[in-house]
Order: sequence, then C-alpha cells, then structure tokens
Amino acid sequence: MFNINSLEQQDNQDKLWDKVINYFRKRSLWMLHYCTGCGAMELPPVMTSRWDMERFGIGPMATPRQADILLITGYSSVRTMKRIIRTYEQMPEPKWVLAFGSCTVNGGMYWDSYNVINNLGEYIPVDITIAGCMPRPEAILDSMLKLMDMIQAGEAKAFRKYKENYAYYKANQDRLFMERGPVLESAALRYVHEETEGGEA
Amino acid sequence: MVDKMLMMILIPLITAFLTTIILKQHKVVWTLFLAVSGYLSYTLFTMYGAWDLTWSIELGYKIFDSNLVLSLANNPLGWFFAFFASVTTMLIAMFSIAFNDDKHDSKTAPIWLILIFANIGIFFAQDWLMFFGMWEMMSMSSYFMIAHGKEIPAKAAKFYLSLSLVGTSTLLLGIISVARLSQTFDINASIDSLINLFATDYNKAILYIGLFAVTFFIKSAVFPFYMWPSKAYAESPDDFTPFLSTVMSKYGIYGIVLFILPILQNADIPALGQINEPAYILAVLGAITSVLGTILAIFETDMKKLFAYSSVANIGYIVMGLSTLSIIGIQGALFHSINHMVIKSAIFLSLAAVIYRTGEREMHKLGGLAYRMPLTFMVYLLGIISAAGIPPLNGFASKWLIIQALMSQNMLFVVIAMIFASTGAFMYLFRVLASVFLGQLPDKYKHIKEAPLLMAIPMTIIMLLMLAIGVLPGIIMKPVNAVLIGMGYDVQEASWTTVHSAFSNSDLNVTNIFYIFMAGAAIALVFYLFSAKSVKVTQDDNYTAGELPSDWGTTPERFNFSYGFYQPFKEMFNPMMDLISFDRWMAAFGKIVERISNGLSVLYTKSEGAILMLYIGVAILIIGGWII
Amino acid sequence: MNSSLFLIIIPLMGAFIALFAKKANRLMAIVITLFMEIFSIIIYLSGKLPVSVEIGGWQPPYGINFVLTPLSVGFIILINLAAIISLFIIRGEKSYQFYSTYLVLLAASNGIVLTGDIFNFYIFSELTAFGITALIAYPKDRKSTGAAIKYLILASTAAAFLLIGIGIVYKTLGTLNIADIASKISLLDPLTLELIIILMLTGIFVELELFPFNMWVPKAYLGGTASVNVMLHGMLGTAGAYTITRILLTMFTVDGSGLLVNVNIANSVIVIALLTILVSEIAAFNEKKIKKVLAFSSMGQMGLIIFGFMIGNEQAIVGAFYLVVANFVAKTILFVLTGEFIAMSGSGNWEDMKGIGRKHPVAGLAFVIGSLSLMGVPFFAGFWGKLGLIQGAINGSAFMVVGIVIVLITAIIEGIYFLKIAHTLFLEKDSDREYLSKARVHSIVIAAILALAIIAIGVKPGLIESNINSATDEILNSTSNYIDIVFPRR
Amino acid sequence: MNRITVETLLQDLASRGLNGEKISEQQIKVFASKDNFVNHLHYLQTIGFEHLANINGVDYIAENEFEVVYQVYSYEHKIHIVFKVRIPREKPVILTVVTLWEQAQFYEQEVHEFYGIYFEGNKDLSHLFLENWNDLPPLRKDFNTEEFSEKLFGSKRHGGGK
Amino acid sequence: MMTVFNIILYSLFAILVGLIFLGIGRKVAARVHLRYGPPFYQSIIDVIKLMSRESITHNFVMDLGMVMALTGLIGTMLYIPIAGHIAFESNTNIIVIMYLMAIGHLGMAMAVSASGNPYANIGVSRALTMMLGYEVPFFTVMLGLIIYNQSSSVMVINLAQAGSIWNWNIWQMPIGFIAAEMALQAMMGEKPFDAMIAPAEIASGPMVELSGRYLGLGFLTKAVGVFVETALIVNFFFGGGTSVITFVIKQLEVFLIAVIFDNIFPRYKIEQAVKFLWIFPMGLAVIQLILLAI
Repeated sequence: MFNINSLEQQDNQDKLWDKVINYFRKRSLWMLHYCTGCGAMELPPVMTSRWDMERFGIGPMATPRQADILLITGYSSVRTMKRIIRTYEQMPEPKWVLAFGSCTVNGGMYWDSYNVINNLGEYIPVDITIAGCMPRPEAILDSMLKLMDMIQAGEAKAFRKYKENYAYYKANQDRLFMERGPVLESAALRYVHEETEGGEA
Repeated sequence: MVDKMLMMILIPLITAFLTTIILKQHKVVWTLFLAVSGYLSYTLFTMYGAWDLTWSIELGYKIFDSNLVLSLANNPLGWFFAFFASVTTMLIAMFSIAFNDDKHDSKTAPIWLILIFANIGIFFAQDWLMFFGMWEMMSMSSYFMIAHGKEIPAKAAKFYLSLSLVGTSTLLLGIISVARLSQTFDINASIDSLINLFATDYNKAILYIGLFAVTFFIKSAVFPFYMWPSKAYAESPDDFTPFLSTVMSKYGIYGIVLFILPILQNADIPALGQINEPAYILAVLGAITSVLGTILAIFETDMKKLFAYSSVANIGYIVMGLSTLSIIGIQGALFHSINHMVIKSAIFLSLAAVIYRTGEREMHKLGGLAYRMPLTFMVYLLGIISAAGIPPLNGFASKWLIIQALMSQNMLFVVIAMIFASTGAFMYLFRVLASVFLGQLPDKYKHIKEAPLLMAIPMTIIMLLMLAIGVLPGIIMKPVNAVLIGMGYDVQEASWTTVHSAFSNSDLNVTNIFYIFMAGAAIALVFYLFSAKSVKVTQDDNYTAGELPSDWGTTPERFNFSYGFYQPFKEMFNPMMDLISFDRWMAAFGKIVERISNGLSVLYTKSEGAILMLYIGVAILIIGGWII
Repeated sequence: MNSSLFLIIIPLMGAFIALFAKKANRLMAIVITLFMEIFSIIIYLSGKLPVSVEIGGWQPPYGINFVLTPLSVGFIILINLAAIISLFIIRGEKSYQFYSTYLVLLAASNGIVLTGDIFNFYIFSELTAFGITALIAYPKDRKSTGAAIKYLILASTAAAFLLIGIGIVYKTLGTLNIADIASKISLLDPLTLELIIILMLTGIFVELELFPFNMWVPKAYLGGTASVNVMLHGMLGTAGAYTITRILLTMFTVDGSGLLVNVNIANSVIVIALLTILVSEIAAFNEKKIKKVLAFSSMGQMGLIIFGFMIGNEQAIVGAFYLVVANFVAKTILFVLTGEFIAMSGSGNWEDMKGIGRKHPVAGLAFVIGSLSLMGVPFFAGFWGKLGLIQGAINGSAFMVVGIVIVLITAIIEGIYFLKIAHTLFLEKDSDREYLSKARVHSIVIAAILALAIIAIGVKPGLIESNINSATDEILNSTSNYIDIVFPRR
Repeated sequence: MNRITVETLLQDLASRGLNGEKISEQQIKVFASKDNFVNHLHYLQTIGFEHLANINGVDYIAENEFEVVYQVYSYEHKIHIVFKVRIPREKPVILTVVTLWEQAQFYEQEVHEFYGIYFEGNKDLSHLFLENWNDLPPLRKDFNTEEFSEKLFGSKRHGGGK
Repeated sequence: MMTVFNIILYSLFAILVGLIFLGIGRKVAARVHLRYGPPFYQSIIDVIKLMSRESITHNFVMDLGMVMALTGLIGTMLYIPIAGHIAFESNTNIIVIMYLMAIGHLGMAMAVSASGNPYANIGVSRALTMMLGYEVPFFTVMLGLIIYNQSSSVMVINLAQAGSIWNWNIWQMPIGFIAAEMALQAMMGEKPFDAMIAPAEIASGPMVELSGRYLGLGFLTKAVGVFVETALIVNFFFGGGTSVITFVIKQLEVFLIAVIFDNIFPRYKIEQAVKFLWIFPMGLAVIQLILLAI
C-alpha cells in the first residue's frame, strides 16, 4: 500500500503513478468558500450557467474535511484570520489556497487599517492570488484553470510549505493572536481614569 | 438411577436455603448460584429425548373424590423452553458473579434460586395445580427480586405485583372452572374437555380461554398490560434484568403454546378468512403490542426502560407468529422466543457492564464508551444487528419465518404492523448505540476500564452463540421440530441451513446469506485497503465552522446530540400520546382505591357509630329475610 | 368421661387462687393451661369420643350436658394452644388481676365449645366478653380503655339480643338443650322462628367480627398488647367459629341440606360475610398502623370462614375448616411478630419498621410465610382453604359466583398490602433510626415453629386431612347425628 | 399625544435653555452641556422620543475636545434629534445613560473602546471587538494607524507584498 | 471458482454503472440549470481522487462502519437478479433484500456518529426517521406483489412478467407503481426528502466528518445503493429485462425520473416528509392491496 502524503516519500515519487493521480486531482476539485469580504458575490456567476465551473469538475463543498481548495474571497480581520487558520488546518492533504482580490493579498484599500492583515501569505501558504478589486468571473475561471495545470504539473505544493516551515507561520500567527505589549509608543497617551471609588483599565 | 426430575427441583431449593445462611460472602453465594444453573443445564441437556421421565407427589387432599396428585413430566415443549432458559441463566450467573462485588451486591441470590426452582416447575408441570403453585411462587419471588430491598424499586415492583396478582387469581378461577369440566386437574384432559365444550357452549368456552389468556398476557406484557415492564425492568437489579426480560417474559408464551394453541387448532371455531376468530384477536393484540412497544421505546431516554419496551415489542412478534396457527408461524414464534432470549441477554448484559462501570442509566449523560470498552461495544453492536433482524445474525431467520407465515395466512395489516415495528426497532436500537457508545466521551469517563474478565466471558460466549445460530439455524430448528411433532403437527425434518417457507420455491438458505455477506465484506475491504492512509484526530477536532468549542465552554457532554434524538418524530405522536395513556388511568385507579380505604378506616375510628351499625346489621338480616 | 368437667373447673379454681399467689401467678397460669392442652389431647386420642356427658347425672333435656365430639375437642386444643402462646409472649411482669381474668377467659372459652345447653352457652359468652374487656383495658392508657369500653357496650347489647332469643326459644319449645331445640325447631311457625334466628345471629355476629357488627375490632386489637391480641384472635375467634358450626349449622338447619331452615336468612348471612370481606380488605389496603392492618385482615378471614360454612356443600366446609386452621396459625405468627417489631421500632406504623427483616432474617421470613399463607399462595396452608372455598362455591348457585369474584379481588388487595409490609421489613434501615431493643429469642422460635407448621400443611395437606374430614362429616348432616349423640336411647 | 412639529420642539427646547438648529423637516440638532444633559434626555424620552438609535464619539483634536452624539428618534412625532455633548479631551469623562436606555450599555462600551471616553456609572466597559489591544484607542486622531499597520502587519506602501 | 469471478464481475459492474448513473444525474441536473455540467464519468474521477487523498479518522468505529456500509450494499446487490441471471444460485427473497439494505444504513450511521459531530448525529436521526417513513409504504407495495404472485422470490416475479410489454407489473399494478416511485424518491434521498443530507442546514449532514477514503466509500455506497434500488424497481415493475443492456437502460429511466423530481422540488422538513410518506404512498399502497386482495 502506498502512502502518498507523508512528506519524505512525496518528493522522490514523480513516477507515472503520480501523474495519473494528478490528472484525477485536476479533474475533480472541490471548493470551500471562506466568504469574508465582497468576493463571495463573484462565485455564483462562475458556478451557474454563464461560466459553469462544474464543467471542469469543480464544485462547492460544505465542510473543510471534503474540500480541496480553500477560497478566501476578501479582506480578513484578525478575528476572521483565527477561523481561517483553524479551517485550513482541518483540511486533509493535498490542499490548495486561492486568495481573491487585492484586499486579501496586500490589504487592498484597508492597507493601513488597524485590524486588517496586509499579507495573507504570511499566515497560510497561498497557491494562487487573483488580482482585481474583486476579480471578475473570467479571472476566477482562468485562475482555476491555471491551478489545474499547476496540479497536473505537480508544482502546486504550497501545502507542503506550511508543513516544512510551520515555525515561521506559527510565529506570524502568534504575533497576531498571542498576548502582546503595546505596538506604538503613543500607547502612553492613554487616559487612565482614576475612578473615585476604584481604578479602571 | 436417582430421579433426575426430583433432583432438578430439590437442588435449587437446598442451595437457596444454604445461601440465606452464608449471605455475607457474596463471592461464594454467587459461585454456588452458577454451579446450580450449570448443573441444571447439564441435566436438561442429557434429558433430551427421555420423554417418559416423570415425578409425582401425592398430597392426600381429597378433591373430585380422588386423592390430589401433583406431577412433573419431561415433555418436548417444556424441555425446549426449560433448557434454553437454563442455558441463558447459566450465562447470566457467570456475569453476576463479577457484577455482585461488594459495591453492587443485591443479596438476592436465594430468591433467584427459588425463582429458578419455580421456573423448572412451570415448564414441566403436568397438572394445573402444580402449574398454578409454581406460577404463584414465581410471581412472588420475582416481586421480591425486583424490589430487592430498595425504596424506588419497591414502588415499581408494587405495580408489577398488583398486575401479577390479578393474573394469578384469573388463573385460579380458570383452572377451577376448567377442572370442574373434566373432573381432574390434568392439563391434557382439560384441553380435550375444553375442545368439546366449544361445540356445546361457545361463549362459555371463550370465557374460560379468556381467563387463561389474561394471565398469560399479563406475564408476557401483551397489549392491554404492556406498561409494567418499563417500570419493573428499569428498577430491578442490573444483572437480574436480563433474566427478567428474556426468561420470564416467555412464561406467558409457554402458557399460550401449551394451552391456547391446541384448543384454537382443533376446536371448530367459525373462521374469519383463513384463520379463526380468536386467533385473529391474538394477532391484532400482538400487532398492537409490537407497534406500541416500538413507538414508546423510541421516545424513552433511560436505556433500560427503552429495552423493556423493546422486549414488549419482541413479545408482540412472537404472539403474531403464534396467532397464524400454521406450522411455519409456530416455528417462527418458537425460534424467535429463543433468539430473543439470546439477543436480549447480550444487550442487557452489555448495558449492565456499562452501568457497572459508569453507574449512570440516562443515555444522554453517557457517550463515547466504545473507545474505552471495545468488547462491550462489540457485544452490544452484534446484539442490535441481530435484534434489528439483519441477515448474517440470528434475529433475521425467525423474523423472516413469522413474516412468511403471516403473509401466507393473508393477514395483511398484521404484516404491515410487523414491518413498521421492525423498522422502528432499528431506530431505537441505533439511538442507544449512538448516545451511549459513540459520540463524545465525557471527561468523567475518560479513565473507565473495560468490563472485568468474568463479565467479558459470558458476553463473548453469547456473541459467538448469536453468530452460530445466525449461520446454522438448525441448532434451534431441530428442537423446534421436536416440539412441533410433540404437539401433533406433521413437519418434515429441519435441515441445518435452510429455513422453509409456505410460498412456492422461496425457501431460504441462511448460510448462503452469510457467504454473500462475506463476499461483500471482502470487496469492501479491498477498496478500503487500496485507498490512502488516514490520520487519527482527537475527539474534539470537529468541523464547527472554524470555532473552537472550548472557546464557547461546550463540554463533551453538551457537544453530544443525544437528548432529543427523535424530537421531530416525537412531536408527531404527542397529541395521540396524551390521549390514551394507560399509566395515568392505572395511577388514577390506584388513587381511588386508596381514598376509599382511608374513608373506611376512618369509619372504624369513630366510636359512636358502633351501636348504630349494629342496628343496621339487624336491619339487613330482617330485610334479607323478606327479599333475597 | 366426667373428668371433662375439669376443663372448666380447674381454670376457675386457678382464677380464684391467683388472687393470693403474688409471685407464682405466671407460673400457675402456664401450668394450668399446659395441663388443659395435654388433657384435651388425651381426650381427643382416647377414641371413645362422640359422647355426651351429663353433669350431675341429670338427663339432658333437664340437666346440662357437655358434648365431646372430634370437632369440639379439636377446637379446644386450638384454643388452649393460643392460650399457651399468648402466655409465653407476655411482655413484662403482670399483676394478679391479669392472670385471674385470663384464667376466667380460658374457662369460659372452653365452656362455650363444650356446653350442649344454650343458656349455658349464653353465660360462657358473657364471661368471655367481660374477660376480654378486662384484658384489653389492662394497659390502662387512653387508647386501651376507650377500646375496652366500646367493646363492652357492643358485647352487652349483643348478649341482650342473645338472651331475648333464648327466652323466646325457652317459652315456645320449653327446653334449653341444643339437641332438643334442634329436634323440635321445625314445629315452630316460620315467623317466630325467623325472630329467634335474627336475635340469636345478632348476638353471635358481634363476637364473629362480621361487617356491621365489628366496629369494636380495630380499636380492640390496637388497644390490647400482643399477647391479648393472640388471645382475642386465637381463643375468641376460634370459639366464635365453633359457635357458627353449633348454633347455625346444627340448631337452625334442615337435615342433610346443611342450609338454614329459612333460606332467605342464609343468603343474607352470605351477603354480610361478603360485605365483611370486601370492607375489611379495602380498609386495610392503605392502613399505616400494622396492628389495625392485622385487625382488618382477621375480620376478612372470619368473613371468608363464615362464607365457607354458609355455602354448605361438602367441599366448601372442608375449605372453611382448612381456613380456620391456617388463619389461626398464620395470624398467631403475625401477632407474635408484630408485638416484637413494635417493641423494636418503637412506633406502630409499618413504614418505620425498615430493615428489621435484615436484622432478624428468621423473623422476617416467618412474617413473609404467614402473610403468604393468608393470601392463599399455593404450598402454604391457606391455599387449600381458598381452593376448597372456590371449589365449593362454583358448584353452588349463580349468586355464589359473585362471592368468588369478591374473594379473588380481596385476595389480590390483601396480597398487595401484605407484601408491601413484608418488603418494608427487608428495606435498608434509614441511617438515623436506631432499634430500641433486640427481638426476644423465644417469640422468634414460636413464630418459626408455626411457620414450619404452615409449610408442612401447605405441602402435605394430608397431615390434617383425616381430622378435617371427620369434622366435616359431623357438620354435614349435623342435626341428626348431634341428636343421636345427646339422646342415644331414642 | 398630538404630533409636535420641529418648530414647536425647538421653542420647547429653547425654553429649557438648549439651543437647537433645524436641519430638515424631520431632523434637528441640539447642543447640551456636560453637566445636565441627562435630565434633558430624560425629558425628551418622556415626551415621546423613546428610541435611542446610537451613541458615537467625535474627536475634535483641534479644539482639544471630544463630542458624544446621541441619536434619538420618536416614532410618534417622526422627528430625529442629534443630541451633541462636548467633553474636554484630557479628562474625557461623561455620565452614563444606561439608566434611561439599557442598550446604551453596548454603545458606551464601543465608544470607550474606540475613543477612551469613560462613562461614569457604566459597570462593564470591557473590550467588545478588539482582542488583546493595549494601544491607544484606534479611532482617536492621534493614533497613527499606518504606523501601527506597518509594525503589526508589516504592510508596504504600494503593496510590495512577498 | 466461478462464483468468485462472478462476484467480482457483478460488483465492479454495479459500481461502475452506479457511478455513471450519478454522473449522468449531475449532467441532467446541469442541463436543467441550462448549463453543460460535468462529463458523465465525473463521479468515477471524484471517487478515485477521494481514494487518493489523505483522510482523518476519529476512532476504529469509523473504519468498521464505512466498510460495513459498503459490505451491506454489495451483499444486497449480489442478491438481486440482473437481467435474469444472478451471482449466487440461491433464490432471491424480497424480505431478505429489505433487511440486507438495513446493514448499509446501520454501517454508515455508526461510522458517522462515531465522529462525535452533532451535525452527523442530527443527520443520522433524520435519516432513520425517514427510513421508517419510506420503508412501510415500499414494503406494502412489495406485499401486494408477493400476494399477487404467491411467492416472495424475485425470480418468480420476473418470470411472471416475461411475455410482452403489456403484462409488465406496471400495467397490472399502476397505483402500486406510483406508491413505489414516491417511496423510491425518499429511499434514494432525492430532493423532496433529502432532509438528512441538507447541505445548507447541517453541512451535508452525516458526511460532515467523512474525508478522503471514507467519503470515497460513502460515494461507492451511494452508487451501489442507486443501482440496487433502481434494479429492484425494474425487476418488480418493468419485467426485469432479458439482456443486460435493456436492463441498464430501464434502470437509467427510473433514476432519471428521480433526478428530475430532485431538481424541481424544495426540501421537506423531516416530520412533513414522514407525514407525506405515510399518507400518500401508504394510502395508494393500501388501495392497491385491497384491489389485489379482492
């Protein structure tokens, strides 16, 4: 019995069997939409009769356990990031991540906002990022086809990057979620009200 | 050669007496109990075929101008029930040695031994007085067994007691009225006399059969008296419940087969379609019992109560099988009563092991025990597979026989009820599996161990028994045929593997199904092994839309969905449930009797009424003189 | 056979001596009762039994005579047995009044059974009434004195009715001898006969604890101590059962058919008996005090016995006799044990007696056996009585079927409350309650012996089959052979 | 209650010492002082303005003042009042209105979290949206979001993402 | 040896045909939505992809349950005559088939509820309630068949319909056929009765925790299940067919009827579904019984 997903074996296994499997993986991709921002509206047209994503065997799935691709369709604030990471970790191997639009990639118009992350790639490995302040369905379909070619060629190995340098990703994640001191010096200007009866944070 | 029958009666009594004295050392007491039941099973095994073995005692009480003689005789029907009952008791005895350690000891071994003595007596009684004596002894000792010296069980047992007392008095009335007909207490003689009575006075005969039927229905919890098992089974000691639900519910069935069937078979009764009228009533009662038992079981949250109702439903199947009066039907019914013994003891033993380890009876408080108690889980799983009547195991063949018989007798609506009940059975059987053994394991039970060795042995034996009977039904079908020949049916030799049906070329080779099942398993395994490996994940790593359950403070118990498991289904039946609820009527009746009794005893406390009552008495005498 | 007079004289003399012997009262009473018991057994086995003893040589219609038949001597044995048991279980030293009244009571109850003269029967029943009132009132607290007074009133009114009845009989028939009355009874015109029967029956029924007449029973049993209860039930109850056979079934029956001269009265007596059973069992169902439960249950049993005798055919009377014996033994066990249990648990309610069965397993077991026999469970003595009763009733008229149904229903009710009590004995003791004292060994021993007796009779009724059959033959055509015994020459 | 128009309301408020301005037929603006604004709000509540739509803060860093704006609306009179209260920026303390409207609790919690205005009498002013935040309340003008985002999320001007 | 070869041939045939049916079903559904839809062999690709993916398991019960599910359904399939010939020579009994199908449900339900996810348990409780709903009418129809042909063996029922198209059972028992059709809709878990796999409400119900190879096994179970159920209907009402091809085509027709209904109807709540199943199909079946019994 072969075990295709343990890390060591995968690299030296580019035999014919791998190609055949990649064909099947390419032809049947199941998506899990993580609809955070406004990107979610772009997906229905892709799936319905106008562009019909299902021709390529791509279909929506309800749970991370069954999904191959994780679509993050908008800006993600700190709290949303926590859910994204948990869902990503619940997905079995081989899994791919598609980031939609500029907000996900470099924070987009919220680049200087205090709670929107600016670069998704620092927290989870992203395979394909689609440009556009919400890419049109054609762009999405094109990215899907691009992903399929990458899978066929065996280059879509971002999920292994997450395993290999997990420490790096973990460090970034902890910086967001773990208890941390004030980031700017201006924190000192905080007004601390000495309540006549008791102190207040 | 020492008289086997006498020994079979004396040994339980002597050991009962012995155990009362040394009740303190529970280990010794329960090993003695196992020894007795082992001895009984062995002797019974050797008695197969020796149908001439009898034992009688002359009581010197003059009745019907001859001295009263009570006798026991070894007959195929009695032997059939007695042997399988004692085998089940032996297995349960092995279980209760481990179960009754110092924390759980219910000190009821002596009473149970008396119950076994009565059990043997009932199955081998040749005349009605011996039957009645043993029947009364059985109901009294079962009352004390269920109550076993605790407050709440006493209340539940009181309800059982009042019903069984009603049963015994109708039995007594029936016995005396039938004995008067045939001027002797002998059972076979009374059957013949009742058959000719059918010719002369139909209504009187129906009344006499009704009296007997009431007793048997109460003891086997058929339709009008289906409420007491849920109270009695739940409260009785956990290692006694398997005996109560498997062996004791068969007394009524034995009674029906012994007395009512031969009469309905031979007496010329106006037929309704292919079967005669009383048999049809029996079928309808059986159908209602099984449907009602199933529905009530689905809504139950206490697992022992749930399986009490499940036993009621199974009794319904057996009664339906008997009511067809055809060879196939009776074969199915007898086969199912033995299957029910094996299945229910497996299920109740595994539940007792769960209660022994966790001390909890409510299903929604348990969960995920399969991971801590794998053997108990396997026994329970095989138990519910055969209880649901799924082919490779033994529950299927008997249900198949009963359905075939019902169909061949064209009793269509009874078949539909049977199918509704057996599919419904699947619902509540799975509910217990899901809420007790699967799902999240609460923190309380993280460290419970598997059932002790002495419990594990009987459970595994029963599991293998289920498989063996499932694959080779001949084990049970051969004795069943002996019984049928004993009852005068001409039935062809039972083969080891095939089960015969009334329809054209639809006989069933059960072992074949086992092979098919194995083939299917082989192919499925191939698919399973040829796919990628799987990674083991902890119990709380579930898809919860990205949320961490611990963030929101959900403990494993609250994370289990098992309380309102069939809530939508229950809401459909609620209006009907409130309308007819026998329990409320019975409780109300009990209240009325208590209020009257208080009123009367108050009447006695007041002193001034005394003389007035005296004159009322005189008045009664005077008026009596004129009128009556 | 003149020595049979001793059965009455010795207890009376003992009663007189008891006034003076301070310490030895108890010993003397025991010796006398033991002598009574042995003497009556000797008479029973002497073999020349059906004999009528004329006192002072006077011929029967003029003098008083004692009638010694297997039936009457059998009852005497039972009465004295109850007397011995009640003496043994006396709790605490009793002063002389207790023993003297007890001896008077013993003499009187022996007298009731032996005497062949109706007036003599009236005197002895008066004596028993006074004896029992004194004994019930002995504890001198409010409850027992109230009970005694209530019983006294009822007993005296009953005695008055009896006396008037006897007066009328004497005036119309000119004789007081039972056998003589029995032979001449048919000459009376029906109206006076009916009047006599009603008067006599009212007198007897009070003592027999039948429904409208038994208002005194619960309070009497509650008031008296355990030993007095045994006396009340053992001696009076058995004597009462005997009077039924003598007065009802001998004097007022037409030969052979065993029914009352006037059939209507027989039916109303059956109605009263059934009423008693029904009322007493239902009243006992939800009763908290154990003594009252037993009182109601003994009423029910008496109703059953009388119902048995009234049915009249041979099977029913055998059943009734079995019931008399079984009820006598079972009730004695229960009274003996309740005495102990009340002393142990300190309160009269059976709910507070948890765990006594676990402390004294033998006592608990005896209690269970006693209650099972009362319920009529097979392999216990009571069952043969119930079987005979139903067997006899089913052959009787359709009206009897109602009786059977009532008997069965009451058996169910009795079963429920008796087993409920029996089970509370075996419940785990609540931790806070402590037992006041240990049960006394000898009363447990008595209870155990009697329990064994019940099982023996239950498993092998043949043991007492012969004596019961002889008693039933005597009852069946009672008038003719009673008269032959008393007037052999005629 | 008969319906009151914007004009009568303004006169009514003026008589109580509150100067108000009419914005439109259904909307007026009212300025109140820090000390007695709660009584006025209570009066408004009694005459029909039972719906408190929102409480939000405004940071006038130039005038070194915070402004707390209460949006109050009456279904009956169909009039929407913008009730403004000014408080000094150094000691941003104001009385709570939880006693008048319960839902004010969450609005005040939010305003406190994002402006640092302390509502006296509000029992629970803990964080509502931001997680483990120890910096200056973010919506204050003197909070430099760009620098914060640079430091925490490592963003580059014109998106020089990795 | 022949039977082993027979079994492998039959099961592969059933799985392939089942998967292709599912593919065609998705194609038809797409056509209803006016779009092209995936190739007909899409399901086969999905299954192979799932089999090759890594999967997560909570405990041994999941593995046992999924294998048991497939075992049960393959066992049932081996028991049904396909176009006249049968893998095992023993006669085929309707009641056996009814009970064998229960193994599939039990295995799936057990595996899924072992995952401990509340969604899964809700899905299973709905599935079992639904099973009670459709099992009773379906069996009543079969009861009618058994009484009509006086034999409970499928082969006999097939032979009875051999001749021309006109003596197919669909013409003898039209009402029974409609009832069976409704029950079939619920049995296959198609739209009006798919409360148990409601993706929107309980995240694909029982399948919520199944990944990789378990989902693959689940797909195979569904495929064989579709094959078995359609085969039953064809055997009972469409004369069982002489050659394998006509048999498969008839099966496809039956399946497509269900798929089209699937795309038209919204979803019933579970108690509405059971009420519907107990009133309409059950009523029709009982009427059919009465007609037959007379």
